[in-house]
Amino acid sequence: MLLNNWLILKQELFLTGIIVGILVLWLASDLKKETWISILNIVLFINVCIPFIRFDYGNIFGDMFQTSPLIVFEKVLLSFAVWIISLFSYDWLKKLDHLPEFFVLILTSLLGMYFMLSSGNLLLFYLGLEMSTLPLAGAANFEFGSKKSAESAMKLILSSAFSSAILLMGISWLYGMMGSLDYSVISTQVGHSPLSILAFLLILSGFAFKISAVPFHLWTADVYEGAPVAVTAFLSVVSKSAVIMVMIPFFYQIFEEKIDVWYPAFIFLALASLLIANLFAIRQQNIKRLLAFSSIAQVGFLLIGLSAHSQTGATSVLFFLLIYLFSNLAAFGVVSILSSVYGKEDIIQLSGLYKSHPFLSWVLALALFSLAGIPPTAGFFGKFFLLLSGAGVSNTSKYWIIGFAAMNMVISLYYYLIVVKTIFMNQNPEQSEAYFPSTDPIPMPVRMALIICLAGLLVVGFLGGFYQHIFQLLNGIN
Amino acid sequence: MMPASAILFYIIAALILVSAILSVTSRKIFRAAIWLLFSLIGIAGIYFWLDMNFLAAVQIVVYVGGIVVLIIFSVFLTQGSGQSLPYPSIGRLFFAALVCLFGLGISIWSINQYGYRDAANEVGFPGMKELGKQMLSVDQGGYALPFEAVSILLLAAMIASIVIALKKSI
Amino acid sequence: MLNLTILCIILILPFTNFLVLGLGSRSIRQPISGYWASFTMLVSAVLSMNVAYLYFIQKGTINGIYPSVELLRYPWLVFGKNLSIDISIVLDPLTVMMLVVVTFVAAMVHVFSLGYMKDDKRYTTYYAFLGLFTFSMLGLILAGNLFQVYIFWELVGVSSFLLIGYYFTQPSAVAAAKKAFIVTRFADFGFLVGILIISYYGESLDIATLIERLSNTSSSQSILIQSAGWLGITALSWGLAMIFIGGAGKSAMFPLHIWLPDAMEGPTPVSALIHAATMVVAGVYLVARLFPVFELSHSIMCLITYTGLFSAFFAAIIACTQTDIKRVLAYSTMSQIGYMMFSLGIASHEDHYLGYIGSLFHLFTHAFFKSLLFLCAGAVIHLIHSNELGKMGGLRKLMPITHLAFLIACLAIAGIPPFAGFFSKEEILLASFHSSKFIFGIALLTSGITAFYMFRLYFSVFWNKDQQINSHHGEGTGTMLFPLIVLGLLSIGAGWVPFSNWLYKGNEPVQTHLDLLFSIAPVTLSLIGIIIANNLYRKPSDSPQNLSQVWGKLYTAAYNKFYVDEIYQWITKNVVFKLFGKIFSWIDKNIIDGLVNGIGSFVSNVYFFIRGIQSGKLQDYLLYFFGGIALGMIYFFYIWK
Amino acid sequence: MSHIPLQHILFFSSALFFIGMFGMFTRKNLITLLMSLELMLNSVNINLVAFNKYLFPQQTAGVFLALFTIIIAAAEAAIAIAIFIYLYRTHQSIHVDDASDMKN
Amino acid sequence: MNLLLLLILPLLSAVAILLVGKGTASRLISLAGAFGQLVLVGWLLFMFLQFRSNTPTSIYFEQIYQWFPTWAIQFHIGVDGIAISMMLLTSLVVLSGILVSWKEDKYPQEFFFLLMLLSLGAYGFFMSRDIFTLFFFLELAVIPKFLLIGIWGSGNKEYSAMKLALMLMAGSALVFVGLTAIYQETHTFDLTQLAAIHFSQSFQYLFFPLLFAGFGIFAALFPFHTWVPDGHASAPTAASMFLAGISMKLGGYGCLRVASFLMPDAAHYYAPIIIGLSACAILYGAFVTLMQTDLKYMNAYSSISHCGFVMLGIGVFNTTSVYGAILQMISHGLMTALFFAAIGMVYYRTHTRQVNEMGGLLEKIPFISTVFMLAGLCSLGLPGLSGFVAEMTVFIGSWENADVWVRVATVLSCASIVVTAVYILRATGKVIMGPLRSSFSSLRDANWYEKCAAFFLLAGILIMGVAPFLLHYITGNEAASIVSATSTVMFNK
Repeated sequence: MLLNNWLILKQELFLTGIIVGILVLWLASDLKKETWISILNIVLFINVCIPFIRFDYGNIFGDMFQTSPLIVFEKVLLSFAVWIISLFSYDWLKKLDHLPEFFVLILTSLLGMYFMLSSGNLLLFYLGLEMSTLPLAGAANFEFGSKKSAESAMKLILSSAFSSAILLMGISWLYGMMGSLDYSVISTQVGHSPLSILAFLLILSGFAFKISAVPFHLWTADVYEGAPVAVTAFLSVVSKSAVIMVMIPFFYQIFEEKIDVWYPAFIFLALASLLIANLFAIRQQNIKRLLAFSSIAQVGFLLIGLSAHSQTGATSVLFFLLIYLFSNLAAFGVVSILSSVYGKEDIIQLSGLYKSHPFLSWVLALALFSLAGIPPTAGFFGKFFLLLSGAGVSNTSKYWIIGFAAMNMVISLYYYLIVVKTIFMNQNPEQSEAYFPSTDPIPMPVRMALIICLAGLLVVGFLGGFYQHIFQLLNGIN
Repeated sequence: MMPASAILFYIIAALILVSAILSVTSRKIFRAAIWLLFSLIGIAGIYFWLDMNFLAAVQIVVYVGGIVVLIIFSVFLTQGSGQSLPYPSIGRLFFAALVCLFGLGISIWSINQYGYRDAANEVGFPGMKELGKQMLSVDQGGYALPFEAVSILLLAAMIASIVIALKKSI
Repeated sequence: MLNLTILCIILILPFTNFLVLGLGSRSIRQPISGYWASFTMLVSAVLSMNVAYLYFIQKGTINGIYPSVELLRYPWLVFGKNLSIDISIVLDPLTVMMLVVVTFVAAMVHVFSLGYMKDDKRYTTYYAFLGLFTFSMLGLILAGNLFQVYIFWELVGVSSFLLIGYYFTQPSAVAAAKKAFIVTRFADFGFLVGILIISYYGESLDIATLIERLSNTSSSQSILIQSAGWLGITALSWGLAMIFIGGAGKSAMFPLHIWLPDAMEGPTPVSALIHAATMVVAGVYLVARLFPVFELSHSIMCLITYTGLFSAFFAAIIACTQTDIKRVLAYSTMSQIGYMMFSLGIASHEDHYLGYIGSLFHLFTHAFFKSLLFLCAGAVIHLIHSNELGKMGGLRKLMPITHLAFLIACLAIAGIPPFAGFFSKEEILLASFHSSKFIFGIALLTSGITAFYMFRLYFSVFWNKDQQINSHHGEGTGTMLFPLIVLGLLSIGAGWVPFSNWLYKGNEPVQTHLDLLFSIAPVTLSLIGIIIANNLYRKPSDSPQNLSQVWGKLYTAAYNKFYVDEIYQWITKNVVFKLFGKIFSWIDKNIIDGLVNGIGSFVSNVYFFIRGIQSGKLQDYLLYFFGGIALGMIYFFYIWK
Repeated sequence: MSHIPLQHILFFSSALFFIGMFGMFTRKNLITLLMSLELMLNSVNINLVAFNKYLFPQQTAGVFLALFTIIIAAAEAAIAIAIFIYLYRTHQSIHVDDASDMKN
Repeated sequence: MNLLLLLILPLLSAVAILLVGKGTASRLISLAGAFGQLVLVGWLLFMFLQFRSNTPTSIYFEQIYQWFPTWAIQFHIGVDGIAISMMLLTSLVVLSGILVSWKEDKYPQEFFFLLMLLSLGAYGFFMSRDIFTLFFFLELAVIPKFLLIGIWGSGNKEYSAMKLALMLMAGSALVFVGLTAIYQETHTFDLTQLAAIHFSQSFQYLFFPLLFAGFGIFAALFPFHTWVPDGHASAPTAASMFLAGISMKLGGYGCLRVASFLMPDAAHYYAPIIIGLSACAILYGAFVTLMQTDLKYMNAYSSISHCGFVMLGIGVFNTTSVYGAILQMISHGLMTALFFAAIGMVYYRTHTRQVNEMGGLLEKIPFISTVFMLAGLCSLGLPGLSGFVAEMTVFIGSWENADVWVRVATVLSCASIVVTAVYILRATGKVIMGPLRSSFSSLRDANWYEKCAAFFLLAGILIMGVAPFLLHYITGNEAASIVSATSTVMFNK
């Protein structure tokens, strides 16, 4: 293999290098936690920047591994999210006994996503999918000392294994029909036999599970609640984004012919996700659970955008994912602080947060507003374009769908506002002092992460040029 | 007249299915593990029957030698082997059976609908040597990348298992 | 020369008073503000008389009629092509007459108030309000645009509100002010709709244009308005009826009169100005202004006639029983306005619009003697500090000038020659005599009753028993006496004004003459009334009481104003508040808001029905998972395609 | 082997798959759940291998996917069992419904 | 003049408030910002008048920036007379809102920051020539409103804030669906381009109700009005002023500029319903107001009634009625803001808003009482104050429509002037008149800032009431051109 080929793989190689490096350092030296964290944060930042050194695109390993500007962009997004997560988990990481191992797991998962995104073949795709899930199940258990953490890990691994078994069944049937696992082959000969529909349904359910669309979502809330905040954030932002990013070429190109199956399926999943998730979210007491349901609802919007089956639809999805990344990570950043102070994340504990921590309050509030899709936050633009492109299909009932989604935005606003209300309007249970002690200053990395997210969720929406850039990245996607 | 190989297949298949059923219904967890073992060995037999020796070997080494042993160990670690498992509720049993039968029915129906070409011309299937070469090839049809990738996965899984399993509980 | 400047000065002077005194109500000291305001009003009055002189004498007639002069027209608010509210100043005989009356009476009241209000804390504000009122009233009468009339109509309404509620700490004053405003507002609603109807068909808001178009039966507008209709009544009649409702409200015609007696809660000079001489006759003015249009609808003329007639009679009866001096005067005002109104209603070209002339003549004379009556009453109240007749008596010795003025005014209103009222009333009676014997009969009877109750008042206040008044002064200050004297003189002399030479309909002045023979009946009747009053009330006696017992229920009913107030109260309480208000607010709270909250709570409670899905049990999750796939299978294999 | 129609092998593997799924739905012990899962994965492998052998003998994609599935299943089993053991320590139970603290 | 200045100024002052921080500084900055806005709008008006005489086009000071080229979304701003007069209203209300809440001592920094944000949203909304931007600015105000009511409000503030936010959001959701449909039909968001497009009738019939109801929720259209009373009543004074004074106008402006303007056929088709609902709102609102004892609730319900006039004018949709609707928007904005300001001042002193617990305030706090009275008189449509001008124009306009249904609606609406008088006088009678309560004997009259606040609004009310021709000079042609533009589109089909 030539150097060029290796350069195509440079993101993966660098990430593998980090993983190995962590293991070596772990075995070889006895670093302090703070040192570990700072090194890792720097390295992860470099990981984000790697592709900017030199852009290399192409297919290697006999088209099994592909890169394109789009894929590189997506990988950058994911690694950026991981960097942010590692920044804002500072407090938690400092207390974590198994810090290097945790990072090995998280980064393996990220690596799996890289493979998944770059895959040109169902084998590598499946491998990447599993690689991105299994270590996370382990990582979900890393909140040692919490029964919930173990439970969530158990739920995650069993349900994801179940779903991957079903996905695999679908792949096997597909293989039986195509005789190949290569995307290039599959895309040319997807048939319309019942078996192909069945196989496709099973594969679809695997995707739906990963992005936790209703009714495949039930693991989400429990796992999010029990897992450590870092893992929850990773699950809700990175995993979900990665799968959705894969879904764009998967459904737009490989299974394009199956649009008459996946369009109604997507619409059903989208509407069910919106409705059920919102109805559940309204009554949540725990903010992680709330964010879990909120992320399910966001998936509903994303699916509407995806269902558009157009370049603009794909653009809106990616744009929204970027915005979602900033908003959700900002929210989880604040939640992680809450969690590290109390060890639990009930909404009621945010009471009177504004008095003691105005900065955190604004970050959380704006993040939630962005998730709700209210200007001037970027979420407004994201949702607007998602739904707008969703209305671009030639379907007679499309406006009902858009209307339904829009009404769900209203419902979703309600539960976001409940949190905002708790932050700004509720009185502290103790009159004299802030419920949330303001003695500990927010650590530098956390502050940095929050500021980045805040800037992102305020600014990104306005960047029309950036949107156009994504649009061009997606040239050729339908 | 059915050739012997065909009869063999049906026997193995029946064995696998029966032991699988027993494995998912047995009240004794240890017995369930043993039935699983039989079932997995049977599947290895199917691989042999299909002339997939390498895969059969892997099946035996990994499943029989690895996973089942792991399962049995974990059974020992978590509970007494003599303990009976609780009965699931009748409603759940019925409903699960219904759902599974429905799924099975649909699958069988759609498989039947799909006209598979009958057993194709007997081209010689690549042997173990070929497989080995492909495993490490970087060209078209090569699996070096997944091979390397899965090693990292295994590494991570190992680390995760060690950390989690060795962690003292609260 | 007759020009805009002089009229602007007349208009702006009171308005400046309002602005300056209103804004500086705390910094401008007491006597200064009053004197300044009175001075400016006197200037206004003089200027108005100058205008009258210039208009009637100097400018004179053209082809036998006094031309209307438009001095100003500025498009104030334009509604599309045809309609616009033009702020305009138009002079015609009616306007000039009203101008003189208003400014003059206003000036007198200003002067009177100098003494009457001198102990009041909000003296300056009082003058500011008076200024506002005067300005609005002048604007109303000078208007050449129907909507402008409406604008100032509302403004006089609000000034009336402010002045009635001047003693705002007294709940009764506040209630009266509210009542006055709301009742007239109700009438204004009619007025507004009337304007809408008339202007829509007449395609103009300009009064002159409207009159020209609508009274010309061949114009397209006229044909349209006569042919369009609703419920069998032509649009013209609807419009005029609505406008008349507006006028009736302001002029306290039955059944919209209920505010007027209560309006007496205001300071007495205000009553003299607003509720006797000027604002309350605005309805009459309005009908007179639009007379050529009203004339077109016979039914509306009848409506006007009988409303006026009934109000006159009705009010006269109530006036006989009231014991509050100002209320008696209020009812008498209502009665007199009823006179004017029905007189307008019976005016027709057959008797050269004698009714029209009589009505306006009566308006003219009434302004003087009624304001005089009120000012006298004010002087009395100023001394007694009470409105109740029972607390008065024998005041003729204490306040001889007031006594004399009051007597003159009473004689004037009773229609005793040669006082002013005699002449005007005579014309009205004559017109009614020409019109219908029934109307004439009622009018005659009313005239007699008027004489009775006015003298009942007079005797009760100035004769009867002697009250022990421990007051250091009898008559008020000079500023209070001066208007009494001036108005007294006018009450005597105003009847001699050659009114019908100046203000007439048609092409030439109507030759009115005193038909002495005709006068015998009303004068006699009035004298009888006076004599009865003399017998009953001159000396303290039980006979009034006995008499009231004789009348029994009728007396009680009249004393209670025939329960009209109660009916209104019942309607407001039960219909407006209980029926509409309560029901609507119930609907709002329970149905509309309930729906919103219901949707909210429904959405947030659906959770409790579906929470079982999220049972926490892994296998349930897996079942749902496969259920999702199964749903897809069912859909795609059985429903789809 | 050619006397066996491919369909029969597929029926067999489907049956195995749904037996495994039935186990996933009904078993209450976490380890038995894992066993059922292994059955499901194995049935997929049979499918893959059979397809490869019957229909596309000239290439090896199915076999390789089966191979990697086995490996992944092993990794999965390892992590799962570690989690179960840890769960057993925290909950003192390996019953799946005992681990349902988190619910709505 | 560069319209962007009007967006930058509030933004800059908001940021400056955040940066500078504490109490007094933030007050001063916001005051300066608000005053700057007023000056800018005044300057804009001046320039507009000058330009208009030279170059007659329909939109002035246009600026177009590409924003989302993929969607053909442009940042397109420009103003005409209507927009300018609405902006003038905004600047007046914001300025006096800030003055009234001068003594706000609970988180003053945030308070003024949010107020500035609100004004930003309003300016942006009015100057948008692209319905995407318009929608953006429409929703921009949701957060500030929610927070203003929830944090600084009184009474059942959290409920009210939530209700307001959700109902407004539901409104914008409806609008959103309409916008989506328009976009998918035309692939443009630009109002100028859209104006030239004639939508098919079935399309109009389907989406006009969505757009109209959506904006109607903002404008308190009859069955969707329930956010108004709670929201207004709970909000702090400045927020109430803003909500009633400007926010509700966004809805009316949207109904006019987007819904009726783009879909005249449907506007015509649905006119009976709109007119019926408006008449209902007018009379019903007035009757419900009668039953209120809380001053803020009273004014809120009366706002529903008054905004009914706006909708009536838009529903009838002829030159006069539309002009009347515009006038009513401005007039109601000023008047209700003044009323809320007065109520706020009274509440600040007496700590009660219950009519029955007050009395005789005129004696102790004559200035505030006078302001209160004037606002009330304006509300009941006294000539010389703005309310009269607007209402009469609407009446005349809707009377021009000879349809019986419209006539009945108009007469019913006219009847509201009586009911309005009843409740206004009831309130003034009980609050500022009557015997003084002993507990109020030590009240102090308005401070300088309250006087200034009242002055600005009163000036607006008086100028409009006394010289309506000035406003006609600014907006009269635009109202006519809106109607004539749509009628040509309508008849061209």
